[in-house]
Amino acid sequence: MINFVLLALLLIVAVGIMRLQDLFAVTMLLSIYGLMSATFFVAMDAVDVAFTEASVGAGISTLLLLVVISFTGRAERKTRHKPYVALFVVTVIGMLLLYGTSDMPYFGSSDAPIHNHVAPRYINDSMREIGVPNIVTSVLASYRAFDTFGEVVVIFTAGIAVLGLLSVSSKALSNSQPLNRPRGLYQQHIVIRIVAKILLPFIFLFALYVQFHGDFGPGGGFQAGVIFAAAFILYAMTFGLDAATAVVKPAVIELIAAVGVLLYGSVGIATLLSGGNFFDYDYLLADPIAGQHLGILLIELGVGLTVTCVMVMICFGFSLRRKAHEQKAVMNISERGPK
Amino acid sequence: MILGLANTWVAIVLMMIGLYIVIAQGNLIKKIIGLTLFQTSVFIFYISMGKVAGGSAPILAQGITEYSNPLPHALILTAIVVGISTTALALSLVVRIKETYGSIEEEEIQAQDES
Amino acid sequence: MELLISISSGLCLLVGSFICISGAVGVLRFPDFYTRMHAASVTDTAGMVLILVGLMMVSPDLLVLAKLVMILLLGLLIGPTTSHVLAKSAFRNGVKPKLTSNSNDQGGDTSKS
Amino acid sequence: MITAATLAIFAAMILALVRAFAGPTLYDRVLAVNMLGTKTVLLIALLGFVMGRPEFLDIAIVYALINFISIIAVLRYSDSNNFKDPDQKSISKEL
Repeated sequence: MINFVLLALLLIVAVGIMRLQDLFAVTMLLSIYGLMSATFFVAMDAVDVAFTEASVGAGISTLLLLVVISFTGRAERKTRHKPYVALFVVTVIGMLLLYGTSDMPYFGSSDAPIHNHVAPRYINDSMREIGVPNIVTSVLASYRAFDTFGEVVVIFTAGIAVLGLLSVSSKALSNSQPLNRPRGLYQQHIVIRIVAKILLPFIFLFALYVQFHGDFGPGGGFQAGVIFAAAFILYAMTFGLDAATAVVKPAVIELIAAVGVLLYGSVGIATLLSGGNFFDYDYLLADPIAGQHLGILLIELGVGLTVTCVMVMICFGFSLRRKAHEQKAVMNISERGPK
Repeated sequence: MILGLANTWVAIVLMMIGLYIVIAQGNLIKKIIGLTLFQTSVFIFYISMGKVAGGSAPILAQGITEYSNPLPHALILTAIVVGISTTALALSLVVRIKETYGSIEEEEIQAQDES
Repeated sequence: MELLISISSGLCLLVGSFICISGAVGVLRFPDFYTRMHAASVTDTAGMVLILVGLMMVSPDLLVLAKLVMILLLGLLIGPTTSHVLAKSAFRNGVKPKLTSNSNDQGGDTSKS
Repeated sequence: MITAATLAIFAAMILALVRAFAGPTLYDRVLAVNMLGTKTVLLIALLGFVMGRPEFLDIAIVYALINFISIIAVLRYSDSNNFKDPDQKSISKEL
């Protein structure tokens, strides 16, 4: 019953996102949408997914959208052409998809095809074969480790692409004078500074717990990486970007992102060299279960490192670009002129 | 059981809302938000398929015999993080477009290209 | 003893949910931003404390209790902080409180200042 | 009693959602998001008890933390120029 209420709320929020013109309001609604869908995932038993969606959908994506809106302005212009074509396309596709659902198995039925092929093996045998209570972790990190490797590489590539698109030369930033506009939160809001100081060690500790407790409860490298990154971004927001880059240089972050992918890949190479298949952790140590534990630990660590560093890298990329913009703002405006 | 497919229907409606935003609205950021809605509807669809009535979260524990399907969870978990990285890539393209054209409205950009 | 615990837990949950709903009604009905924020922040914290205490009483083991205490402490730290910062930055950015009901049509509902 | 509390939280969420739609200022929306975040933390905690697996309170902790971070982000970037008067003026000019 809970899922119907949540789905109804999700629909309402989605319609609101479609109707509103103010991009800031849309971003706030998207954050609410993230919260709601994560709650829906909890109601559907997908706790690991809820974990990720909570930290990504409500945290990082809101943050990125806000940074970009602070570049581009929050008003959306009304489109001039009439949306009849779009409405037609959407209605036709929607009708076809709805027609397609008539063959689908009913919600929650245990004899649906999806539950009858590999899933019983994962549920019944994973404890014997992998020795990890969280089945999602054993599927993610052991049975389908090659798949996850591909996804980590995609994340890494996306990070590099963002860096390539947004990086500004550090010379351009350091040569220019610091602006003496009223600085952000870190000088005006002493309360936030103190509360952030209290919270930050706790968040880092909690991220470590999520990283290493992922075998036994909800959690793992992806979730921990995002939480780590969020904590680091909180530090950058409350104490200023300069303080954050003084703690870890951007070059070091880029290096660690690459090290994470390399660590993941080299675990695969190590299993090849010790006589197994790619990512067959049974061969890492003499005892297959201990080998599985070591393999999962290492690749979750690799995933965590890469995800943390890519998220931090992306956010720093946007923030540095924004900073460069603010310094050049006056010049740009006079250059561009009225069109 | 008339509501047996309700989750799927809602996922489809959400997906169509996302698609409509992508097609009909000219603001590039709004388009990216539409893509995010589209993406999330797929997540909802997958996760609903993985649910077994009376099942519990797929973390082995004492005294629980039936678990939901862990496979969609593993797929969607990675898809969410991949999704945010690709969204970030799209947003960085928007930033570059804003710098080059001075606008993020589709029509204005096209007008500048034609002139 | 069992009965006493379950009754008091139920009472906590009931009062907590009443406070939550009343706060939400306040957020919906109050005339300007600051009164809304007042309604939201006070009831958020109070309702959260009561509901979490109600859950603590029925928690099955010590780990669950510890996590509930952790959520409670976090909530007590975070809730008032965000309200404070929100009010402060709204005031600095020129959101005016609505002083009387009809003399000042600039305040409260519009952020033009 | 836990079910009743869950229903109450849902009702409060719907009311806060109305406020998030209605606005009118930026800060009203942030307030509504903050309130929804707190309510979601409570909802997850209650759902854990309803479904009989209260171990999943970790998720509620993450919600509380992430909620804080996103509110700070909103306030950090709402200080920038593009969120304030110039843009609102340009809206009123166009309409």
